[in-house]
Amino acid sequence: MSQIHRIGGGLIDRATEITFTFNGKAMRGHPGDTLASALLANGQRLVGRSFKYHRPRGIFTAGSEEPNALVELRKGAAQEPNTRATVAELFDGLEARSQNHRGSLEFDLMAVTDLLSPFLSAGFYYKTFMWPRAFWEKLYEPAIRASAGLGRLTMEEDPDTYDKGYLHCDLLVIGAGPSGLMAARTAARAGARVIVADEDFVMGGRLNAETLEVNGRPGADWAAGVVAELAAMENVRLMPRSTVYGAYDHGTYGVLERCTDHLATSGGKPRQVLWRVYSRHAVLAAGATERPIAFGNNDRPGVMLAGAVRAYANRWGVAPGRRVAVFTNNDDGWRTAADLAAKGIEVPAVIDTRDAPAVCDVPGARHVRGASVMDTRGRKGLRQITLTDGQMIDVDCLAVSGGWNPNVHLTCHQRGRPAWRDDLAAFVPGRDLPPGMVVAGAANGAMTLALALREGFAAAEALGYADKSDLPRAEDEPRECAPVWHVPQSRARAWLDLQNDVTVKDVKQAHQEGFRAVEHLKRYTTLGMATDQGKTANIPALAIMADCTGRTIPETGTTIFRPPYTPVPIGALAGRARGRDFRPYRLTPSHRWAEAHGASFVEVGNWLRAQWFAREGEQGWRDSVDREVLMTRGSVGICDVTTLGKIDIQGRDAGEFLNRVYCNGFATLAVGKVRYGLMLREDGIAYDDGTTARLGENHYVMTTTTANAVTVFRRLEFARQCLWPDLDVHLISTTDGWAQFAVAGPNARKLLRKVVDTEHDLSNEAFPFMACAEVTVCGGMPARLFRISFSGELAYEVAVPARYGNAMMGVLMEAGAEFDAVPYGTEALGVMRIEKGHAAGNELNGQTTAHNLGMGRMVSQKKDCIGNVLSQRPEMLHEDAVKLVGFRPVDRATGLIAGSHFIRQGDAATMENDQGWMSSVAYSPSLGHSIGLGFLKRGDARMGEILRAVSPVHGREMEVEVVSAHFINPDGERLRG
Amino acid sequence: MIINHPLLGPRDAAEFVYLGDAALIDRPDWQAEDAAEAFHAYGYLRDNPAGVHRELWYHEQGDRSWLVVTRDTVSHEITAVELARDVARARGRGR
Amino acid sequence: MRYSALKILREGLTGNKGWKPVWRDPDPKPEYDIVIIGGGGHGLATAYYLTKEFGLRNIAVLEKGWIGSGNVGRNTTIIRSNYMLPGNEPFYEMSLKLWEGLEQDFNYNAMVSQRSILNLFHSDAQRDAFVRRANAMFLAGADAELADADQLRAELPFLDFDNARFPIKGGLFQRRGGTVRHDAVAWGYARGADARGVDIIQNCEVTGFDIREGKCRGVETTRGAIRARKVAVCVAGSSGRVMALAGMRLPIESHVLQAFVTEGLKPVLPGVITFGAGHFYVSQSDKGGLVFGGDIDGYNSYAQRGNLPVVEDVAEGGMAIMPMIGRARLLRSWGGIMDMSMDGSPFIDRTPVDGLYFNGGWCYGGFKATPASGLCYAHLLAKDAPHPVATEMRLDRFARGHLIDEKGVGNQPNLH
Amino acid sequence: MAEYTLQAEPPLAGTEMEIAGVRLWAPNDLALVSLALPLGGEAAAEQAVRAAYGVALSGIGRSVVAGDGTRLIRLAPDLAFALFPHATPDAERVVAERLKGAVYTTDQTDVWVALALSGGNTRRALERICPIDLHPDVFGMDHAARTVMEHLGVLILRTGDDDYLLLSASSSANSFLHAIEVSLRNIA
Repeated sequence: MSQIHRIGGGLIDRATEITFTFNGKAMRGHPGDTLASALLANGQRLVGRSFKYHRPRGIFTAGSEEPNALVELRKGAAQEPNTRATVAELFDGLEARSQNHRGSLEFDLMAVTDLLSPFLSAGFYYKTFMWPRAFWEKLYEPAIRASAGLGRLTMEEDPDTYDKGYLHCDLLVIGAGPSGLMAARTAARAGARVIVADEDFVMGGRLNAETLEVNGRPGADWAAGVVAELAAMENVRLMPRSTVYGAYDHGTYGVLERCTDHLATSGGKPRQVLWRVYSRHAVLAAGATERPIAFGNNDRPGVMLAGAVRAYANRWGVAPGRRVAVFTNNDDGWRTAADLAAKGIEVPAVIDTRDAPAVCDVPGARHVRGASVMDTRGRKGLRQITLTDGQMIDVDCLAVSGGWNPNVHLTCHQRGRPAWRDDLAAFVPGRDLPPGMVVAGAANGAMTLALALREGFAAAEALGYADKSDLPRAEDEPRECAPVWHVPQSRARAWLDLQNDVTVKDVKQAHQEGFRAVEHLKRYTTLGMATDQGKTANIPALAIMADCTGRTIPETGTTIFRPPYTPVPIGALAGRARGRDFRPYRLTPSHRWAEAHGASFVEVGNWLRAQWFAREGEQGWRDSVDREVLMTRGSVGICDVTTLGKIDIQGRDAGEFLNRVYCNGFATLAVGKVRYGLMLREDGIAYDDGTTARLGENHYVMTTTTANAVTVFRRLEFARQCLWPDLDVHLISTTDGWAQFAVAGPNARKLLRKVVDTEHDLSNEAFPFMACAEVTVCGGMPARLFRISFSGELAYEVAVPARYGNAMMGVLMEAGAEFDAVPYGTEALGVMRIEKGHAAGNELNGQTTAHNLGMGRMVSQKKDCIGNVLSQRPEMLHEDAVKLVGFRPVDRATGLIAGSHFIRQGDAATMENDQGWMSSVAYSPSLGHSIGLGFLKRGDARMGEILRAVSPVHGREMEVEVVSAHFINPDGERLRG
Repeated sequence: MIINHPLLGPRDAAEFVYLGDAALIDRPDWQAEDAAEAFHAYGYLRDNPAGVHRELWYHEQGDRSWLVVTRDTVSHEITAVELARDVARARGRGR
Repeated sequence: MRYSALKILREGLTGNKGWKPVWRDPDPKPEYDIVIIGGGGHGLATAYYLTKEFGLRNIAVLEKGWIGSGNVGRNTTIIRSNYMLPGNEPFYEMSLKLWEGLEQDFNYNAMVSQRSILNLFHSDAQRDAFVRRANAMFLAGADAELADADQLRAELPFLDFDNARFPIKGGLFQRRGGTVRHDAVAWGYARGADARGVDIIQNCEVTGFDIREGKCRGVETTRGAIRARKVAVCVAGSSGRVMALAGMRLPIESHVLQAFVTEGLKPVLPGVITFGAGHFYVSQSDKGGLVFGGDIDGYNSYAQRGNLPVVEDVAEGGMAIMPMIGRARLLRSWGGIMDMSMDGSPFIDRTPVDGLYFNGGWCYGGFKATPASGLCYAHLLAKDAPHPVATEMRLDRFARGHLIDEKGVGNQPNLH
Repeated sequence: MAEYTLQAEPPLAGTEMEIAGVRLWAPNDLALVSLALPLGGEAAAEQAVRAAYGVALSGIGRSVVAGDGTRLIRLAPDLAFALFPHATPDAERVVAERLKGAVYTTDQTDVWVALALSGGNTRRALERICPIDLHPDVFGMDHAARTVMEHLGVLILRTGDDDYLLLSASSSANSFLHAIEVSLRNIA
């Protein structure tokens, strides 16, 4: 097929011909075409099927409001469903396919639903498909789902990349039509930082689609001139192919820039950029959208909006039909007739609902006054129209104009309500605009070119950007409109929402059934819920409802629009944050050493930590972990514990501050000592624990758990700034600054002795359990040494500046070689802490109290500290409260299951009989069987009791014995030794 | 949203972490007769107004200051931003 | 009027002219036995069960705007009973059972679709917590199923198993979970309540309470004063506003939660999927749109709209677990106002004012709770005693120290 | 002589590239020490700074370069950073000795990692990740701001017409470099 509908003129590059395919059929077009203009040029009228009745559909509009012409664009993983052909820029090699049909586009098997339409009226599905109950999921719903939906996702990962960005300006101009360009030029000349965003790939708005003149020149030329001037200014950023999709709080706008959608491939560059624009002011100059008139069978391919018809002729040099009738209720429809006739296209008739004289001379056209189109014929393309006066006219295209609706969408994004203007028979922006926004031009109801230019200028001026240049000259073209929404003589179905197949009858039925509020109407009939969000359908439907209720349109209500203005790909909203770039990785200082020594890594928050270090010959992770535990307890092990939060706390009142943020006492901590601290939330729940070391008179270092490092810091700042602002205390995080290693096991001291410089006495007497000091290692390297133990062994933590951490790990291992030192990972760490009965994240889960954890006595009632008052609420201290205890399987060969619940022997496994839960389990290589920590009602008083630990989700249960949580070395002589 | 930081100028609210009603500054006296009740009200009961709300935001991705922001919960309009430390002192908090 | 396939057939053949209003549009009477404030899902369900289960008749539901205009019309339509704590799980399990028979019960197809819900986990600690939760579900008579990564890969091959920042280690299924056509729930309850004589009064805003001598005797409204023996507040999202009229402060903050839907797509998702290392949950509607959401915006708000950071955060979560949705387009976003309570759990309780009852604090668990909330509130109103599955949903639980905190984040509503 | 010696391995050592006409590199041996001004001792602290460095602390969000090349960055009313070339792991002691106990000092050298960018396209690249307005009239010479880029906390400094120094947490150095590098590639 060649471009049989191509005519002269337009803003396309005729010298270059490009090829594309539609449903596999090769076609040709030119740069500057949209897919829609090229399809029309090639005579392709049928482009899709409707959602519900699978009716044949053609191109209806020339913009982003398109309800019909949705295609699957591109192929393979790059295939994108539901792309509007009317805004898809044509490129060489473009592949498009129609969607939502079974069988071919021409012979859609699902079209049978159209025959059943009397039974598929509004909301039919709420009234049936209920019997038998099981059939809904098995039969009805799958059938409905299969026939619903539009395009297909490929199920493959989106192959393109996306980016984001942040822009700042004084003025964001939304829409580069006449008013937008005037506002931009005025503000730019006044020196403002201006951004102009327009969804089209050519700026100029309707000027590109019209034959109107500015300053005696074609409007498109004037626009190009202004664009060129703006492009040359440093304070202006022009953003074509950029849709302002949302107006958010405080002058924040969301803008989607399509960078490579007009190219065959993205070439490794981001396909789209999602900009967040911060703007002091905005001029909304988004123009207006034409609306149709509802009449019988008004959905056939060939029935189009009048403004679109002339846009195709004027901008793209395409005749949407060979014989085009115009059906209008307003003056603007006549412009289509005149422009087409001037292009040599036959216009047999202009049918005007108004009984009024011709608006202009249209050569060759009959003027049918006071009449309407009431029906059409032509199954897959319009052939004939029938008028209310009985005339039948053969046409292959009908240009319909029901007037224009200002594009008020962005004015509603902060819940602003549009206001009705009778003279325009349309909603215009209301008073409650987003702060900083001014509306100009057709978006504001200024429907003529001269008005639009003037408003654009005035908008900039009103915002304080004055420019002395003259307003360009243009005419106030005739724009009278006499609202007609529906042709009542039509007997056939008359469509309102073309995509979702909502007809006038559906609206009437909704009214009949009481769904009269606008939102009820939409939700019940699905009106305006399609991909076009009812941009052409909502107002006519509202008018029909108003008619039913006998109220005016504004009394009936209005729909308010929500973001986005046009749909935004999820990929663009996510930007780079996907796959492994979803969140940053934090690596421990010894990460490279661990990689080189067989570590498996595990995600702990954003950290990657060594989980275990497999050795050759080990059969699975348990072998490695058991070995790491046994070798640590047997001699010495080393673990990178840098991820624990470290907060440097200084100030004259630092000690007092600590005394208030920990529930246990800190007032007496001596310099050179470390103390375990338990932090409560103000609601009395245990929150975080760790150790705090006093390095100097006014200098402490707090450690937090890995998980809570950030939030503890935040809470401390709250206490410091908001609760006790006059304490002299200063906080700064040093988590990343120090590489910290646990050195644990009976040979820990011997190992460290080789590394810590000799002037530091490490003897048990000089450096006992819970001592700390600033020392040097490896010949003068500043380091910190803490004698603390998570494993229950003789243990230290030694810290060096982080950049020496990788080397330090190697040095510790080298020095430990004679003791057969092992590196151990988080698994062995976890096993050893369970063996020792230390609570960790599974126990400090934000639901447990110090009382539950067996640390109730730590909560001092003798001082003011966060959480101590509310921790004393009666039901938190209940004698029946759960207590942290240890468990071991009665059958030692059985593995315990974390998450099991405890049930008394003989009781049924029900919630009423629930005695608690197992929070952590591990295989203890030291004991040779599985052990667990768990919370049990009055657990501390039930030592020796045998309970059932049930895990119905595993289909398992086992007998367990309640034991002390301190499985290993309960007296602690090892860690003090 | 944009929070006009009293020291740093306008910043995207995404840099901040929200806590809640600025009444959280007014932590009760732990030794008062009615301490249990006062802490219950402090910890759990909120005015939750539809309108002007004084609330605490923390500039976590910034200067780490806690701010008291006066914001309308219906329109989101912000009419004042103060350093929480100043507010706390003005409300009588000290050491 | 009973709905059936036959009825549709008959109407279709006669031009669909015989359909009647689904609910009447009565003027308020001067007095009712019970006035329910709030024509949302919970309020309408309460009215329905008061008539159906407790035989009460003289009831009005007062709605400020149009029924279903609150969160029942703005949620992501998910039903499930995968809770952990004794104060919650039996209640939500009863709710799920009510969902299972709801449509036949009120003769309205709300498209209850038990397509399953899957919570992904990404760490061992998360798995342990899920096992604890799954077992609690079993103890309460609910269903749960644990799947490892291999099973998930077979069942949901489009999830990102190979390139994920937080690898999927497995998931917790509740196969009986799923979705419901949310608006239809309000309409179905309204229809059932109306048929049993309940007056549903739209465009009737409560402007005050008539409280004298410690007893609530009625309400002032934009359509005049209405006397009532009992007044039942049921306006989650606006609880703070309405209860302020009665001079009451609540353990609740109002927050905005955004929700999103894409353009229609052919079926891609079998059920509901939630991400365990970010904020994202998604299902696909019968119309084909991916319906998804994430975390609340995080600041007190009564504006039914949100801001960009959360939109982007949610999309990031989506791309992190299913990068095949990158080219699906977000079509519409909206915001609902949540009653975020201090422990993330709701209230169905008497108030210190005699005759004044309160139902609220649903956080974002309100939709799935609709049937049980209605039944339990009706029980409380009819018998002045809590329903056995709702005994812990009391306003005084914070003073007593009995928290129902599923997430363990404490008295900071925006973290629940 | 000790038996063992430790070799420094700064996370991004040796990073040096040019993309989109922008030079991107990790400066060597940059030390960073935080200075906390004691409550009630602010004047003394500022005096000590002036005495030690010959310059006054700047206003918040600004920095000032002392004669010895130390850049003093004022981040909050009671917090400043001293950024200076220094190779050995004793930066905190060096600064503390100069300030004679008038401020609380904490070594921040290894908490952070630095990347420098230079070239005409720098702002265009940073636009993709930086929410701060970097327009030269707004974010002037020696301005400093802490903000968030690609989920990373970043301290950004303007050190020349088209020169910026960015600091972020050292543990996420690779992700930080990746974020900057992608920004440059995306505009190339």
